[in-house]
Amino acid sequence: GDGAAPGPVRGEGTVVLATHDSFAISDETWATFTAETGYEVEVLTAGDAGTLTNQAVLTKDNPTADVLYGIDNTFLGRALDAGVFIEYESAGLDAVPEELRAGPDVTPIDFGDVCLNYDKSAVEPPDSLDDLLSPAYENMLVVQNPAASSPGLAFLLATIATYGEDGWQDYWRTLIDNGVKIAPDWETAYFSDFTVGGGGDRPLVVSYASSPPAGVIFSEEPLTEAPTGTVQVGCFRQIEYAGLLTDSDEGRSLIDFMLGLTFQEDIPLNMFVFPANVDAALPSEFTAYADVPSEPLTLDPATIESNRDRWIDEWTDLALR
Amino acid sequence: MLMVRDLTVRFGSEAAVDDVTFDVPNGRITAMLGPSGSGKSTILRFIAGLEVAERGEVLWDGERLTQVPTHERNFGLMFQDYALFPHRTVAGNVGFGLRMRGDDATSVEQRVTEVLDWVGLAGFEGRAIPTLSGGEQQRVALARALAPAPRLLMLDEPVGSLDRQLRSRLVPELGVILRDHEITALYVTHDQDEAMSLADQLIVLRNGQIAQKGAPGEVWDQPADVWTARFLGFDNVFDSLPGVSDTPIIVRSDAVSLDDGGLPAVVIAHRFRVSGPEAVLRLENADELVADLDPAPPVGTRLRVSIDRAGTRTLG
Amino acid sequence: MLMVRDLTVRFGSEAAVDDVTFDVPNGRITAMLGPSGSGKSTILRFIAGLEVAERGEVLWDGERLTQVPTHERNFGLMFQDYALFPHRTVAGNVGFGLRMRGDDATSVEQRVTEVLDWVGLAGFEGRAIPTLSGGEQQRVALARALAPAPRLLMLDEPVGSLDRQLRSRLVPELGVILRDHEITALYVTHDQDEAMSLADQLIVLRNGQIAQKGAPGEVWDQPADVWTARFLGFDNVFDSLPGVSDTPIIVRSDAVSLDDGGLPAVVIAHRFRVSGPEAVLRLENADELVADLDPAPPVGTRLRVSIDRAGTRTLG
Amino acid sequence: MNRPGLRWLAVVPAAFLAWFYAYPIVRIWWVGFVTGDDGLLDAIGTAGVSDAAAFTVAQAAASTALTLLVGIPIAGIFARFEFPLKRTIRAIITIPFVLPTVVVAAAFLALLGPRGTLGVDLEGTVAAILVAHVFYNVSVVVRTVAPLWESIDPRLEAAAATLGANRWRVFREVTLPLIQPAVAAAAALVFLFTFTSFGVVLILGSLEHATLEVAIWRRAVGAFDLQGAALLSILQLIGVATLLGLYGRSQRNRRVQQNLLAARHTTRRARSGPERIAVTAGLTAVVIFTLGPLLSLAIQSFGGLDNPTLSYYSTLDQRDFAFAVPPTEAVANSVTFAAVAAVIAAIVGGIAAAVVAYERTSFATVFDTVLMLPLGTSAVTVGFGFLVALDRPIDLRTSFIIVPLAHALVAIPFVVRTTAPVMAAVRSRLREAAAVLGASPRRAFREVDLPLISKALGVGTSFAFAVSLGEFGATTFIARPERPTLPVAIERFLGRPGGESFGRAMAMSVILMLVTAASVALIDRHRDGDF
Ligand SMILES: Nc1ncnc2c1ncn2[C@@H]1O[C@H](COP(=O)(O)OP(=O)(O)OP(=O)(O)O)[C@@H](O)[C@H]1O
Ligand SMILES: Nc1ncnc2c1ncn2[C@@H]1O[C@H](COP(=O)(O)OP(=O)(O)OP(=O)(O)O)[C@@H](O)[C@H]1O
Ligand SMILES: [Mg+2]
Ligand SMILES: [Mg+2]
Repeated sequence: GDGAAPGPVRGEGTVVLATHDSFAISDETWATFTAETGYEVEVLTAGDAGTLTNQAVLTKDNPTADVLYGIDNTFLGRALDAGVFIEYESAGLDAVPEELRAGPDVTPIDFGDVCLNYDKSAVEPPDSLDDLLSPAYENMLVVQNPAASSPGLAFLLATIATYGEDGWQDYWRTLIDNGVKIAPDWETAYFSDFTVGGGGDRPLVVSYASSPPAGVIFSEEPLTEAPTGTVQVGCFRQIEYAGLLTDSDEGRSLIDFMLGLTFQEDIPLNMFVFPANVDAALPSEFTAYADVPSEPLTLDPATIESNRDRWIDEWTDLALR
Repeated sequence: MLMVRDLTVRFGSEAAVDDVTFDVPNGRITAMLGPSGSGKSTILRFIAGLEVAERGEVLWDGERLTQVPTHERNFGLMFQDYALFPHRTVAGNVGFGLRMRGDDATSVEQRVTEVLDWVGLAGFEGRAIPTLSGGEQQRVALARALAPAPRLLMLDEPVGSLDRQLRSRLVPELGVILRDHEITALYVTHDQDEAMSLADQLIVLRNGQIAQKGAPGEVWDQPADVWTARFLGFDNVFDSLPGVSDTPIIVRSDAVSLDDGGLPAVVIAHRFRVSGPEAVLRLENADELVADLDPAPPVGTRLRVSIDRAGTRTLG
Repeated sequence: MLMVRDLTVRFGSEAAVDDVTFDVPNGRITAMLGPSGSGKSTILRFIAGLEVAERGEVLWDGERLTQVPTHERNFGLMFQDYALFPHRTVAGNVGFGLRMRGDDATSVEQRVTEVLDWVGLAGFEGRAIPTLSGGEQQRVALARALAPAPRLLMLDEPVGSLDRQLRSRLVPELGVILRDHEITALYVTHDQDEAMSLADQLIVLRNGQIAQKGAPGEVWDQPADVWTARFLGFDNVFDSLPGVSDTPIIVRSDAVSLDDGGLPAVVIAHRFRVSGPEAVLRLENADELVADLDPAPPVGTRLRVSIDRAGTRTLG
Repeated sequence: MNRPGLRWLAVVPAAFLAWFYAYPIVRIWWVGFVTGDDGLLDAIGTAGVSDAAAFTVAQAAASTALTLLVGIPIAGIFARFEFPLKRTIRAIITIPFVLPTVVVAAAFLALLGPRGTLGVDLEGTVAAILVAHVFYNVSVVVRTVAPLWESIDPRLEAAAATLGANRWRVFREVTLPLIQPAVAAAAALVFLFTFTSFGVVLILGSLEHATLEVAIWRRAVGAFDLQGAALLSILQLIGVATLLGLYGRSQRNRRVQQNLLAARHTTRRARSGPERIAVTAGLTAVVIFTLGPLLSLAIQSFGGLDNPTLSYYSTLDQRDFAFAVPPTEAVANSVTFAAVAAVIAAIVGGIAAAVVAYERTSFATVFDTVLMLPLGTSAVTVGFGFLVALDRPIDLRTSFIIVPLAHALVAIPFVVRTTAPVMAAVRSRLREAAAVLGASPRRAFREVDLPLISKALGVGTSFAFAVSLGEFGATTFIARPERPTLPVAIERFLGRPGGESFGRAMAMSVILMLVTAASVALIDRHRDGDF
């Protein structure tokens, strides 16, 4: 919009950040930002990561925000193709591991691993995705529909990364024969079907590596040990990026700030993902109950972008029809 | 026989119907007269089972109907405001009761034509209710109530907005129809002549109570009291008439004649009636006396009149 | 002066009003009579601006009103079916016109009480319309139409469902009120006596056309034709009467007397009237003759009657 | 009598729809076709589409039929009888309407899931979809039909009874024809609502069942195949328009003017034994059906029956984590949005209804159809349409008003459908009476029509309010200033593992229920005051 527009007035010390619904950061952090840069922040929330990406593409010619944050590697390719971002290399990138980066357009801010969670009291964790096919794990796993759920998609990608573009279909067929349950979304899977979350009957669920600590923090009675554990294999890494939508200083300074320690260290307990900045200190719950998988799986954003729909369609055909 | 016993209907505090008891013998026609608001419609609605009474009950041939729902009583009711079905044609309205009874289409159609014909609405079958004139609507309502020939037919001012000519044809014919089909009838009207010519029994209501009850002839020969007499339309009703009677008395207007030895009076007005002009006289005691004087003397004329006892009736 | 010129209103093919022209002089009362469906209400609705005519126009003091919207005509109309506002109290209905006129609350209230009082509904201000009896509703409608004292007041059977007693008080008083306020009035009624006693002018409608027009007295003295005479309620109307007249003639029932040299006739029925019993005779030519014979001879009696010329009127 | 000079009023709703509906969706279609590659073939090629279309229509029709079946008797009870707690019950049955699908899903699974308390497992069956749809929409039928029904002169039914019609016949022959416009209106609303049903189908429905809505969402969001999405949403719109066209035709010349009475003259306490039984049974049934799932939520919000706790409520507003929206803030946001949306919908919808009801022209019929379309258009289409269309002349995309606007778009059809039938039933004779008493047409409308329709208008408005509370429509697809509403707050809690998050989400849901019931009851109370 132009100066006359109601809502966010651009420039004049306000920087607009577009992000997804589950974005959250504490007020203190923003206060710091304003104190440091003099800019006020206005946050626009816009559905899930997919919706967010599409919005960025749709409003490319007349962006609604200065900075976009929350787009992950499963959708990044789309935004890059559309060229919605203005190149920006933040100084803070030095503190970010190489494997998180994805070119000059975007700045990695955080990452989270979609891993199998298991009920410590009910099962031994599998050592590989293959184990899940064994009778020992019959009717034990619940996953989400990749068409409707981001962790669901991540798990599908994990299987593809593991068994290759031609191998994953057979894996899934066997998995289904072994009684995997498919839930429409994470909430249903975790709160209705998972034995720990909601008294369901499935001790294995696709969730996040950060779920165990979260489970401890938000458990009804104080816990000294997490009731759930993370299976270290078959984890798919989701990396969330920030990108510059308008060629503006306030935008740049916001991205810089997001890589800074104040912001980075505020991330885990608000969004339950890990900071991209290696210097950022983790909260005790994370160090205690979350173990970051050593070699998480990933796929190249471009590959994901060009195949995602076909994969999902194929999956739907073999899983649901 | 229809019996209404100790009927009392209250709306809020005041009683619309107050301890009313009467019978309607089978196949007979009872006319109900009464001022506006005296409880006529309420009584009909109660008999139909549409009104809950505070006290009292209605019986048919000795059977208590309190628990019998309206649609099983086989009592017809023509509503004062017609209550025609706005979404149905004239035929749809008139044939309704027959269809409910389960008659087959053709016989319904036949009967509808027949009844409409009778009320002078031949060819109106297809007309929509809102396009009818007031009197036409009233006739459709009458036809609708009559068509199924219920065992009891209650008519709430069935011909009130029809012209006299049509009325003077319909009313006697209605009487014949009712008697032919042995339909017991309860007939609310404001037209004394109608009541007289049609009814076997007359009920006069006053403030929800029965003021008088009896055969039309009796009632007119012997109105119970001054109020009833006046209500029945008698012009010259006096609590007493000096030199003639000191009990309540009615004087027929044609019983008054000029007589130099009679009561002094002055002509204060003329009244035009179809039957001819009438002179309104004021007597010395300020009572007004209507007299058939033809030609009527000009207003203001002082004169003396005497009253032919044959033309008087004492009350009470 | 209200002028209606060449009015023709058609619904579909048939004309409800067919080339009607008449005037209502200022401050005068015109009564409109006519069979059900003869076009009375339609004419009123047209004058009020609620009906579009195929032809014809209405003028007030020479001014064409065709383009004047209803609410600016200051014509009052009491609808035959009352059209009371169901969601307003009695007072809300009666005071409506006054409020539209912009009267202040207190004067509205005052006027409402006054008018309600007059129609005998004192204390009904707060009552809800659906709780009123038929006649009460009619009186509210009358009060509502009268309250703002419009320059032209059109009343469509204003007292049709009121008892005779109340009517005989209201109608004359209404006349006085109208004249006092110099309200021009158009009054539809089915009651000849009402028309006679109230109106300065009489219009008789037949199938949407004017059958006769004139002062009440004239009209009753000289009905235009047999139909009109019969419609006006004359009992003995004959196209000709052997030995008495071979042109259309009316015979008053009290002009008939027993006379051995008279016309042979047989008593076929009795009719009870408030004024006393009447005998219905059949003459040799099968015409029926109603006669005031007191006491009435039993049905079946063969007798001879003569007719007093003084009691007859020839038509046309 | 045709009310003159109303047609021009149509410009208000027409302009509104043109700006906030027609223009956006046309823009997004346009974008779709210019950017699209092989979307055309994809969209049509996918075998799923025809199935989806078929399933969409089938489940919508079935849901509508069921909802009417349940709703009409209840509407009758509300329309004809007085009973204790009337307003409360009326408010209660409106609650489901606003609940987020995830929450309802959780509730249903708790009752009808694999380990459901009722012992039947409907998870993933079409039955689950239908039951949920009835659960959501029964109040639509009740609240749309009751206002007209309770205005019908009972003497007509009495007349039928005196002519020998038993209760059923009276209903069939007299009542139903007279309330038919309202019933049809309710049917249309429920149909459109279920036709574009998204969450219910996605979460409760077996996953292989996809409605067009889901297909469009997958194309637009998942695959970002705007061309395919555009094609599907055009397909969807054609379907909706056709059905609405038929609806419009069926309604022509079906209007009957009648003597509308105030509820207090038509409703009474149940008298005979059968009546009492029927009323009690009906109300109990609907209350149980509604409250059952709601209660299971409430119970969970207290940490279950074994060891109930208030902790979820007490901890709701401690802002220990940034994502946790304090209830006060969420309630404030929700109510503000809802109020604005309701006002917009009431004004625009009210005017639209007047045009539809009084203009007996074919123009009105078409206009009527168009008014309903937003309810039958996929939310994602409208949402993305907003993004590409509403940046000039003034940039509304990120302004506060965008949210209530999006809600109003969905709410307007409710206002129109609840109000127009009653408006059309007002006897023109009354307007004539007002006119001869000196009331100008505008004044006559205010003095005669308005009081008679205000109740229906109120119902429409409270629907608009509810629609907004429930965050229906395009809002999830547009970027919005961070003003988290109750549903958003609930979703945020649900997005976190741990029993406490779930408990808090349930607690937040209970708050949403209370807010809904309270506001609906409030608007009703205000309306019950009328005549
Ligand atoms: N909208 C309409 N469509 C068709 N015919 C109509 C319509 N309105 C009135 N008519 C017919 O026009 C004729 C005159 O109607 P109107 O109401 O003027 O009669 P009326 O003289 O008032 O009769 P009544 O004394 O019964 O009220 C009637 O035959 C009626 O059927
Ligand atoms: N629902 C009601 N609430 C309060 N009063 C009522 C109700 N219904 C009728 N009344 C009153 O009861 C009395 C009797 O009413 P009813 O209709 O029986 O009179 P009616 O004899 O039929 O009069 P009319 O000849 O005018 O029709 C009237 O005074 C009326 O105001
Ligand atoms: Mg009555
Ligand atoms: Mg008329």
